Amino acid sequence: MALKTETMILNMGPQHPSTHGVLRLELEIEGELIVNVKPHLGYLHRCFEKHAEAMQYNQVVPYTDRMDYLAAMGNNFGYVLAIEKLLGIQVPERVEYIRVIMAELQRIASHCVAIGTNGADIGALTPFLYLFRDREYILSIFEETCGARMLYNYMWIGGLSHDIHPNFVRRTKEFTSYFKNTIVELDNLLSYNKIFVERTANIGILPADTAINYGATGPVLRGSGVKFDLRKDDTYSIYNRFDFDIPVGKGLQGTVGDSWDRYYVRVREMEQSLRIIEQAIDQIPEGDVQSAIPKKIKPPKGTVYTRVENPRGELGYFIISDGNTNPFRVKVRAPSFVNLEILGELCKGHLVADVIAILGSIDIVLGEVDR
Amino acid sequence: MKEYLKNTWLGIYTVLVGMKITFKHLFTPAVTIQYPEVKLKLPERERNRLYVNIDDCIGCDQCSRACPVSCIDIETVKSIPGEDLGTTSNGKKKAFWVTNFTIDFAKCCYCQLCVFPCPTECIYMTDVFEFSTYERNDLVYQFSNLTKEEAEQKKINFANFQAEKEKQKAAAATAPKTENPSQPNTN
Amino acid sequence: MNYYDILFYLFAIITLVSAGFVVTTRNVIYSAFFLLFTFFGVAGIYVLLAADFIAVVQIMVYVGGILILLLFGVMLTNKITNVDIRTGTGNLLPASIAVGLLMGALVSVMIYTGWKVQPGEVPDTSIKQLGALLITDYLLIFELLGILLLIALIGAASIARRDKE
Amino acid sequence: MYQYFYELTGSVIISTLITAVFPLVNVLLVALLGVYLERKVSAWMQDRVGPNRAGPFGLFQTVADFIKMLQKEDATALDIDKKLYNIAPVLVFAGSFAVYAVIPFSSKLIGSEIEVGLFYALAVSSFVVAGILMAGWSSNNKYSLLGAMRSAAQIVSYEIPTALVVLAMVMFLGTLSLSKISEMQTAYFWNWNILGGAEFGLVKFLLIPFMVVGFVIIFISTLAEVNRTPFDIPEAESELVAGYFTEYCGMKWAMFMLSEYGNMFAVSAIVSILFFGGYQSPFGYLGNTLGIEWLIPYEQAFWFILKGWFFIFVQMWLRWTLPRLRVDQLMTVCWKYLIPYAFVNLIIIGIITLL
Repeated sequence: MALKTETMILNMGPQHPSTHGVLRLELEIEGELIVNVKPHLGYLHRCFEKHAEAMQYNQVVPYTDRMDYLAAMGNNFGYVLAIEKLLGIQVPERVEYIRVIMAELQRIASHCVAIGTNGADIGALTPFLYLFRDREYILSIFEETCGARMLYNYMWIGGLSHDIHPNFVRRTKEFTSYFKNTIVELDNLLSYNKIFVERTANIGILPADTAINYGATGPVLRGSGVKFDLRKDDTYSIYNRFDFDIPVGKGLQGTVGDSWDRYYVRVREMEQSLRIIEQAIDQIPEGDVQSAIPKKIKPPKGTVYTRVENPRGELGYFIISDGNTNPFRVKVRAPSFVNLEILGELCKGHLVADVIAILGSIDIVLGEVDR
Repeated sequence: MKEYLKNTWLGIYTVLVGMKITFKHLFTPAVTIQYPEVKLKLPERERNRLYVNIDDCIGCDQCSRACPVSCIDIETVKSIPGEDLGTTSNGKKKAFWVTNFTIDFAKCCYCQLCVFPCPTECIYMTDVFEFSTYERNDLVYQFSNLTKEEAEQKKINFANFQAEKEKQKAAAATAPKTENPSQPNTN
Repeated sequence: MNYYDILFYLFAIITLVSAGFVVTTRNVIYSAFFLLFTFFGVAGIYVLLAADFIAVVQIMVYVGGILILLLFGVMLTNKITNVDIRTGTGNLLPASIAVGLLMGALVSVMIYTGWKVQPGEVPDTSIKQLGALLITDYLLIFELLGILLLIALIGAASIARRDKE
Repeated sequence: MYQYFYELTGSVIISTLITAVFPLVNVLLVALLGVYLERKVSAWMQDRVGPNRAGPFGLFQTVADFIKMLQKEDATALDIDKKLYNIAPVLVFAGSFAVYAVIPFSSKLIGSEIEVGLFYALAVSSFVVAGILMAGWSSNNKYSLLGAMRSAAQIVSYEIPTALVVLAMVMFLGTLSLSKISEMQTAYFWNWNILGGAEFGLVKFLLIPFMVVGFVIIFISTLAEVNRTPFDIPEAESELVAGYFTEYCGMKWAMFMLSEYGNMFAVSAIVSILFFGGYQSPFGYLGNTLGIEWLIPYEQAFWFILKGWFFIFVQMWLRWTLPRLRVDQLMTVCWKYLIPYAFVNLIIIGIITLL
C-alpha cells in the first residue's frame, strides 16, 4: 500500500523575521521535512560593481562599506589593498598596525552579530542583546576614531582617513579585558546550553570536501575542520607578525562540520582576534597615517586580485584598470554569496526549523550577497 | 542508559547555569541611554550633517567633484571687476559669486570625502543628526547666502560684462570672426 | 420550568442541532468542528445527570483526543491550502430509511420498557463508586480494553514507522 | 464564593455578579500585568530599561496597547474562512477562562467546588486545542497551519506527563478537588506537598525527592501546554512568524494574548495548589493571631496570587534564558524523557504511599 503524499511549497521571505534581510527561500516541504530549498536573490541588488565603474578609485571606498555592512572595515581593507598593489604603494607601519587592529575589532563586532542572530533565530534573545551591548562598545571606538558607527570609509588608498583618537589605545585595552568575560558568559548561556546544542549539533553537516568543492570560506569552511585562513595561509598586511591560532570545527558536540561547529568556530575566533589586538595595540609605531596617500590615483593598465579574510570568509576584489582615473571593472568575490550556495545542500532532509539554524550558522549578509 | 541519564542531567544543569546568569543580570543596571532626554556627547570627529561656511567658500567646486553620490550642487558666477567679494578666513581672495550651493541630504552618504579637498576648510561635518522632515524636498539645504533676485542680478551683471567685453573685443580686433561667447561659468 | 429544565433543553438543542449539521454540512472541516459542539452538549447533559466525572472524561477524550485526531486526519490528508474540502451526501433515501427504522426501534424500546426507577439521593460524586466498580466487578473488561488499546497503539506506531519503499 | 458573598451582602444579584465577574477581572488583570511584567523582566535580564513612558514606570503601557488594539482596523486576508476565523479566538479564550471556574483563590473565593476540579482543569484545556486548530486552518496560511498542527500535537502530548503526575498526586492525596487539596496542606510550609505533605513520619521524608521530580515534570509539561519558551514552537517567531495567529490583528489577536496569559496564571495556580499549598500561607495567618476571622480569606487570596505570580515569573525567567526546541525534540522530551520519569515517579510514589 503506497501512500500518496504531496509536497508543499512554503515561501520563506522576503519578509520573514529570520532570513537576515530580504532573502526569499522557496522551501519544498513534505510535512515539515525539507525536500528542496531554492534561494531567490537580488532583492537588495544595488549595482555596486557597475557603480564602481563610474567612480574614481577613492570614491569607491564608501561603496564598499555598504556591501557587508557588518564588516565595513574588512571591505575597505580588501579594496585599498588591491589598489595599493596596483599602484605599488608601500603604506607606513603605523597604518598597517591600525588597519589590522581595526579589522580585528570589526571581526569581533561582526561575529557578535552572527552569533547573536544565530541564537536569536533559535529563540535565545538574551545572548543576542548581550552581544549587541558589547558590539556597541566597538562601534563607539570606531565612532570616536572616524566619526561613523557603521559605514566608516576609514581606510583610504595609501593610508587612513584619520589618525587614531588619543583615547583609542586605552579604550581598546579596556574592551579586550572586558570582552573576555562576555565570551565566558556566552559560552555558559548559549554555547553549551543543552537545548542550543540539540538544535545545532548534527544539523546541516557540511563535510570538508563538499565545503571545498562549493568554494566555502571563512568560519563555514573552518567549521568543517579545514584549517584555512588567509591571514595565515596567504598572509597580507602584517598578519605574519602576530601569534594566533586558527580554530577549526572538531565536532565536540556532534559531527565535524555541523551548525554547532560553525557557531563555535566564531566564538573561538573572537578570542583569537582579541589576542591579535592585544599584541598589536602595544606596538603601534609613531608616524603620519596620510603620508603615502597619492594626490592623484591613476594606476597603470593592468589587473589585480587581492583577497582578505573577512569575518564571513574570503573577500576578493578583482580590478581591471585601463589607466584611467576610474576602474574599468570591479568584481567582488563575496563570501556570503558563495557560502549561501551551500544552503540547499545542507537543508535537505531537515525540518523547517533547522533551515533557520543552518542559515544562521552560515551567517549571510544580504548586502553582500546581492551587492 | 548512561547516555540517557547524562542527557537528562545536562539538560537540567545547563538550564540552571543559564538561569543563574540571567538572574544575575536582573540586578545589573541597564545600559540603555534614554535618548531624547539623555544625549550622548558625540565625539568631535562625528560625521553627520554637512555645514558650509559660505563666507569662506570660493566656489572651486572641488567638494562637488569629490562626492561619490553627486549630492552637492554648486553654481557660481564670476565676479566682474570692481566688485569686492572679500577674502576667506585663511586669506584667499574670492573670485566667484556662489549663486547656488545646495546639498541634498536625502542623497548624502556621510562619507566625508567632500571635506578633505576643500582648500578653505569651509565645508565640514557637524554633529547634528536630528533633521528629519515630512517632505523629502526639505532635505535639500541651500547654503548660498544670495537671494534669488541677487543671484539673477549677478548673472545679468556678468552677462552684461561679458557682452561688453565681446563688444570691446570685436571693436578692438575689428575682425569679422567672433569667438563663441563663453557661458557663465558653472564649473 | 426551572433552571434545570432550561439548561437541559439548551444542551439538548446544542447537541441535536450541531449533530444535524455534522451530518448535513458538505464541508468536512465544518463537520468536525460541529462535532465539538455535539460533544460539548453531551458533556453538559452528563453534568445535569450528576455524572461529573463522565462529563469531564467526555470532554477530555472526545474533544481533547478524538476530535483533534480527526481534525489532524482531515487537514493532513486533503490539500491543505485548498479550502474546498467537501463531501457528497449520496444515498440520502436509504440512509434516512435506515436511520428512521433504527430510531423507531430505539424510541419504542424507550417507551415500552418498564424502567426501574429508584428514588434516592443524588450522589455527591461518582468517582469513588466508579473506581471501585472498575477494579472489582468489571476488572476483566477493563483489562481487555486496556490490551485492545495497547494493540491499537502498537499497530499505529508500526504502520507509521514503516519505511518508505 | 457565591455562598460567601451571599452571606456578606445578602443579595442574590450582587453575589452572582461578583462570582461571575471576579475570575474575568482576574484574567484581565493577569494579562495586563503579565504583559507588562514580561517586558520588564526581559528588559532587566537583558540590561535594558523596558517600557517606562506611559505612566509611572511605564505601568500603563499595556493599557495603552490595549486601547490601541481596540482602535485597530480589523484587517483580514481575502481567502480566510470567515466563520471559523471569528469563532477561534473566542473558543481559545473560553477554554482558558473556563479553568478559572474551579481555581480556589482562598477557602471562600472559589467559583465552583466540584469534586473533579483537577480533572476538569485538564479537560477544558482541550477547547484551547480545538480553537488553535480552528484559527490555524481558517487563516488559510501555511505558517498558521503548521503552527496550529504543532500546537495541537504539543498540547495533546504534554497532557500525558501532566496527567501522570496528577495521577501520582491523586493517589497520594485521595481527592481530585482543588480546594480539598489546598486544605490538606494547611498551616505551615513544611506541610506542603513538595515537602511530603501534612502527615509527619518516615513517609514524608521518603517522598520529598519524588515530589520534587514530580513538580519539575509537571512544571515543564505545563510550560509546554501554555506554549511558553522553550516550548513556544507553535508561535516560534523566527520560524513561523507568529504561528497560528499570524493572520490575526487587533482585538482578535489580543484575545489570543489574553488567553495565553490567562493560561499562564491558571497552570501556575494548579502547580502551586498541587505542590505549594495552594492558598495556604507558609507561616500561619495574621487573622488567627489577631483574632480577626474575616481577614483570613483575604490573606489566603494574597498568598495564592503571590504564588501564582511567582511561577509566572519563573516562566518568564525561563523564556528569556533558553532557546526553543525543535518540533521533534519537543516530542522526544515528552515521550522519551518526561513520560518514563513520570511513570517511574508514579510507581514509586504509589509504593511509598502504600507503606
